[in-house]
Amino acid sequence: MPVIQLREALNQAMCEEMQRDPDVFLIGEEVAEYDGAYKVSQGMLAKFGPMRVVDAPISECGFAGLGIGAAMVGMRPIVEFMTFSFSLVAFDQMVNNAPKVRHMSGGQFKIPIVFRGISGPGQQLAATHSWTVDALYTHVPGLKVVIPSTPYDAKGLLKTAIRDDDPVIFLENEAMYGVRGEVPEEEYTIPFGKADIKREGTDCTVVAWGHTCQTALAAAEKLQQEHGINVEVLDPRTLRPLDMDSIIASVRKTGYCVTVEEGYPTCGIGSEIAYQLQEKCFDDLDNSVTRVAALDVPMPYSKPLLNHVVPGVDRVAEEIKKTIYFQG
Amino acid sequence: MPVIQLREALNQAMCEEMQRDPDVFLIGEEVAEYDGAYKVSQGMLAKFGPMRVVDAPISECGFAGLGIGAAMVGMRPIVEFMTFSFSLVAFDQMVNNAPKVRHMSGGQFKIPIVFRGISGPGQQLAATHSWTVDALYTHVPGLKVVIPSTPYDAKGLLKTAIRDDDPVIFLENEAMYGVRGEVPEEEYTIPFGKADIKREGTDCTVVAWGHTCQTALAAAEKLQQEHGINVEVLDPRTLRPLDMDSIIASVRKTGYCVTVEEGYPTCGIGSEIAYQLQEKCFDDLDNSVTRVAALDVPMPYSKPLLNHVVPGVDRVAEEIKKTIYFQG
Amino acid sequence: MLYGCPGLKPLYMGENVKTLVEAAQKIEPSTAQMMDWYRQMVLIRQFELRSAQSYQQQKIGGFCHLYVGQEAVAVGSLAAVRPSDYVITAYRDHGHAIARGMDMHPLFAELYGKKTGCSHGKGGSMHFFDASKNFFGGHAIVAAHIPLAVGLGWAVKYRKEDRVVLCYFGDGAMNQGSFHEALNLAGLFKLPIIFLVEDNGYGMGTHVHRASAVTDLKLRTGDAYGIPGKDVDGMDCLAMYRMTLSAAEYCRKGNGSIFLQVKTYRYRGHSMSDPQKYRTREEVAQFQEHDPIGRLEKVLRDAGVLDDQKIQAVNDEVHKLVEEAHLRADADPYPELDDVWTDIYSNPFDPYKL
Amino acid sequence: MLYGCPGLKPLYMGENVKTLVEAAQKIEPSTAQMMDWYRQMVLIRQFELRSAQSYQQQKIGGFCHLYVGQEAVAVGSLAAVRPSDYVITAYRDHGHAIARGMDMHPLFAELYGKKTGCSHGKGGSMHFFDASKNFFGGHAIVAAHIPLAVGLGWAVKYRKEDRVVLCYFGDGAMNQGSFHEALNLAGLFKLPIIFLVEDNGYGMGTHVHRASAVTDLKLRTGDAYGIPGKDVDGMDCLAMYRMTLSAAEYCRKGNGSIFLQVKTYRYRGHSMSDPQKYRTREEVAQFQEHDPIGRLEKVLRDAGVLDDQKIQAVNDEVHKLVEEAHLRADADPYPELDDVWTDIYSNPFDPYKL
Ligand SMILES: Cc1ncc(C[n+]2csc(CCOP(=O)(O)OP(=O)(O)O)c2C)c(N)n1
Ligand SMILES: Cc1ncc(C[n+]2csc(CCOP(=O)(O)OP(=O)(O)O)c2C)c(N)n1
Ligand SMILES: [Mg+2]
Ligand SMILES: [Mg+2]
Repeated sequence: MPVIQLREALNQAMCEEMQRDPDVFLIGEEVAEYDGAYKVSQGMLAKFGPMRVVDAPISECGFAGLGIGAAMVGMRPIVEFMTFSFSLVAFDQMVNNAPKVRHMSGGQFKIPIVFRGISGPGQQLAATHSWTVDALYTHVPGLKVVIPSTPYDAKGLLKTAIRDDDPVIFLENEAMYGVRGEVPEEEYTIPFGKADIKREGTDCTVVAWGHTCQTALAAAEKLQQEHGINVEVLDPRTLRPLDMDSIIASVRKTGYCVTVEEGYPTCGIGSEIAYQLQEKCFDDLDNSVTRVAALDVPMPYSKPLLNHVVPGVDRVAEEIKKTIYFQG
Repeated sequence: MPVIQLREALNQAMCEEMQRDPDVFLIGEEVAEYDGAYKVSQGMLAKFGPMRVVDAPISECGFAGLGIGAAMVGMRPIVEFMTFSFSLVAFDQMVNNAPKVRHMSGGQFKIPIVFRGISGPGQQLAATHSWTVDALYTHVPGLKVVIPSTPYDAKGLLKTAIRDDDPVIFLENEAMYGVRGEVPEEEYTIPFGKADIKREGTDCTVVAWGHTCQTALAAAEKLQQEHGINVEVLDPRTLRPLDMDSIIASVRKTGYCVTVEEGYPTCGIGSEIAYQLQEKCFDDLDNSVTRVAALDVPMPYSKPLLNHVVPGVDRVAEEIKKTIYFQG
Repeated sequence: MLYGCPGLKPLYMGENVKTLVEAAQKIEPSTAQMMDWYRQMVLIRQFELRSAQSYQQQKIGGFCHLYVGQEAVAVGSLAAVRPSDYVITAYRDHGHAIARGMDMHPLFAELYGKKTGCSHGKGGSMHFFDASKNFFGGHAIVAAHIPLAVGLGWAVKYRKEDRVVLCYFGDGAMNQGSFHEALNLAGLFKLPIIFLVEDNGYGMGTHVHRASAVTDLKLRTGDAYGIPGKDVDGMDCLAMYRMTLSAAEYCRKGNGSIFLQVKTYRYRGHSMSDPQKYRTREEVAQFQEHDPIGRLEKVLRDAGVLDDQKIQAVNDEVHKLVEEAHLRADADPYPELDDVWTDIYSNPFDPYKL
Repeated sequence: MLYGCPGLKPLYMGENVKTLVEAAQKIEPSTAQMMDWYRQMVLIRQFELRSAQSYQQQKIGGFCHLYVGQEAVAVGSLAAVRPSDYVITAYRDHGHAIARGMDMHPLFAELYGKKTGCSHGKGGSMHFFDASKNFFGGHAIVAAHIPLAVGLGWAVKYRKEDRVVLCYFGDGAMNQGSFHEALNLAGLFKLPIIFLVEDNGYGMGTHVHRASAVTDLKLRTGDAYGIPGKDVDGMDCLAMYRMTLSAAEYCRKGNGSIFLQVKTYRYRGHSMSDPQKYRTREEVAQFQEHDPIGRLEKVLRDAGVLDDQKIQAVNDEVHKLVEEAHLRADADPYPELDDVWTDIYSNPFDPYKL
């Protein structure tokens, strides 16, 4: 099977879907002539021309709304945000128009649109540019939230997102665009709401998605080698819908759960998973659920501070040990 | 002690602080000549003139930013949103500039600003106009989030908010403006981060704030009368900071906890409280924490549907009974 | 081509607009057409008066923004576009929905929150929609629908279709950032959109001159976005028809977007709960002298096709229809409680699967 | 009065602006002043070249937007305002910070994420601030600082102070909604603000003509907001000084806001990580022929106050200062890890209380 970068997997997904369906187009800042700020849309302008790969002015509210309006008449826009930090200037379009026009019209209009781009702390971009928007958008009924952690998942999930008839928030991560992995040549898609066990284990369930999935896997390896602790890493892959059945099944097996995210902890995804676990399998938990998240502060620029705020391998490993009462 | 409407309590707080401090001013849509869309600023234009009670165009992003900029040079703006649903078009100003300018400048600038207005389902305003923004803003470090449930609290908390040197999100509720209560004539303020037990009880802790505090109290009365169940209703009064110590103390006493909110459940305030409870007093809980919230859907217009989505007295009472394993 | 050309003499300074206006004057609708407009305006007004009653009777919840006084704007402009064209507006949408040809029953049913409502009772007064009529709502967040209009225009250009988009909004909406971003995109991509501001003088209780740095709104889009602005008397149904028809021509010819400043006036409060302290009875009375229905009535009388008797007949017929629609809607059932889970996702998952 | 007057002939069509421009031509700075500008521009350029090196050496993280080529804009305009005036800009802020008089050491320290940085290492390149110099940053979300400038202007008017606000932003920023809302508020409330667009032709890789429906940006604020627009050659420090000085006069006199379209050019990429495929070497070379430093150099040579030797001396002196500041900053300590909890709340609560 060919091994490609996650960036290329996304590019393939968009190109294949655009070839398949003339209603699909890509719009965003620098996606066309610049080939994408992070080169995800490399070569697409040449392939599809300026009506289907469209450079937009710095008007997130305008072009997000443009996408939603076009979706109302059956087009299938892919709207790229250079980062989802910039989706906050278009927030009303994201949380009111995209997820609610269908509802307010009594189901007369579907909104088949994908908003995609980077989410996460990134490389020392300071407080306003470092948003992890997982919780902000997962909070909102009417949206679907997708976040891949491998090139294989990235391609399969993005194709599903483009074909889905509902608004999808598709979260990528700068640090992962270069990650390589096997991606089959033949066509495939990945359904929403199906978690994937990225590492089998028996001692503790770690729920992690997107970039933190890598952190969790590294922590699992470390614990395996250093202490023979056998961690299960579960990647929900979509946060709305969220595959609680799989999470619960895993926790029933291990008795422990740690969640890992890079966003603010308060009212985060970890809080939600913890709530549902204590509600649905209170008696299967041998300890409380541990939420590992960014420290509850704006993201600082200075590198040592940033690395202290964002959960790393060591912190995750420590929290797992504490959670399973590991002595040593 | 004089008995006044919550609306008047807010008006008194603003007027007293504006008399005390010439740097305080009020800006928002229809706050001046119209006397406020909900008459909270009634008479203030006449008292303070058009430079201190300012009608703004329909430019939430613009006048929210105006407030933040003015705060950077020591003014103390009160920015009224007709409803916080409209703060979403100014979201970037709310979650990036207001809470982060201080941080990104290394503490050189304080942002003493109050954003206030209605939050909550309201009266059949449909999906975009019915936002409960508690969780959206509590999620963000750098902000403080305040939500009164009585005229007494409203005045004391708003005065504290206006004097506070940090950005404060002050959440009001349309259905509560007319609520009457005792408010002393003499000056007083209420500190942030101190919960208030609105009803003493032994059988179950119900955490509720703002409008749902009334719902919870009504449910408590109902359960007392119908079944002799003795519910404790705890009002945190501020969601950031959140007085977990008081919540934990109450839960240690009752062994059970139910949270009540009108916002979307996913990644809501209830999830957060549940997370912290199971983390900090796992062994004191005789059952899992129950989160009562709006159903996870956009707010419908039709009255019977709306009443089904928003948690009412009966639903809260039922959930309390289930939580404490009440048979009968 | 996709982008506006730098260096080129901006389009809005060219000939197109002059010819546009001249063309407008020449358009002569038949008296039959005008009779139809007259009836539509009467129908809208009676619909609104019935709505006002129903609101007082608490059959209607939430905000209810009446269109009384502005009828000529929706009727005249919508008479000038085709069923295949796209129409979108804000929350003051009763008149547009009716002029676009929606039946009154599903509208009343929507106001009453009934399952038979045009939006299944999910949207209410501010959210009338009808996909079959290319009527895209009904939007309650001020100006947030203007970027959607740009998306509709984009789809038309993308698919090389012969359609125009007619986008209505109020004078107050022009101070929202989304208005700016939308018009720049429309000007940049040369999209076939008629941006029509219903300048009724007030955004809620705030007069234009207290909200907008420039009060002659037609000036605001030319130099800023390369979108020519023209003004129209919104109390004159014929003028509305003429200008909109030639504006639509202008757009269909591929000239890009155009902006119409329509001077109009609302007789009622901003919404049903508006004490209206911000204006005098005299001011309202002044505008009522130019009542759009009265004006068209005169034209038709002069043309000899309308007299007291006919007027009475039209009013009686319309009144009957309004009452029937209202009574039917009033008797209709509310949605089932389980309906709260529907109309949210097209590809639903639990708990949205019923 | 608070609001712009309806009916009145809009201010921006009146005399003020003509006299403004005439006045501008008459202003004659001393050669001493100009020598100081020259030195400042050299200093900014060397600061940026050193920053570029440090970025390659990975002493600097995140985005780093260099000001090389645009020096005359910050230096000329900031020379024309007073220390008591308020200054705010976007993320390409190194030049403004230096021209505003900030020392280089805390700037390098900020770039290197050190505790001694002007923002304690919390902000980085895009977030230079100095309250003591009335320098309000340094803002990274495009156009989001423009409403803040309106707030500064509001405070000045509210307190009846003799200050003006100087607000910089890029050509790309003018397509954001916040620009529109801010300028309407400034025009409506007549606030003393100079809105200065540094039109360097590109927003990242997108040329103005592919982003803005109207490319002659000075036209975009007159009819739309009643804020007169003038253009200035941003490669000419003297022209920048003259126009800004008279613009400030205009604002101080209570005329409201003014808009300056400053034509300039950035020699380097948008940020350090920009392949610059969107423009040719030739294009860059063309603009470099009008290099702002070279141009002022010529003026000063002709005035007989500058020669090869003096130029060398200035460069040597500046180079020494830059190296010293860089070395000191490089040697400075990083913040302690506990500092992540500070600078967030003025009245902190746990866990922000240390
Ligand atoms: C973003 C936003 N801010 C405020 C409101 C509240 N609001 C509803 S209508 C209205 C006035 C709009 O005036 P205008 O655009 O002139 O339309 P009109 O009501 O006159 O038809 C306001 C302030 C809103 N719905 N959305
Ligand atoms: C709201 C928002 N959208 C996108 C970006 C990413 N971005 C940073 S700078 C920039 C280009 C800005 O161009 P311009 O305003 O002309 O300023 P210049 O860089 O030329 O000085 C973009 C798109 C951002 N920071 N904020
Ligand atoms: Mg209006
Ligand atoms: Mg630029």
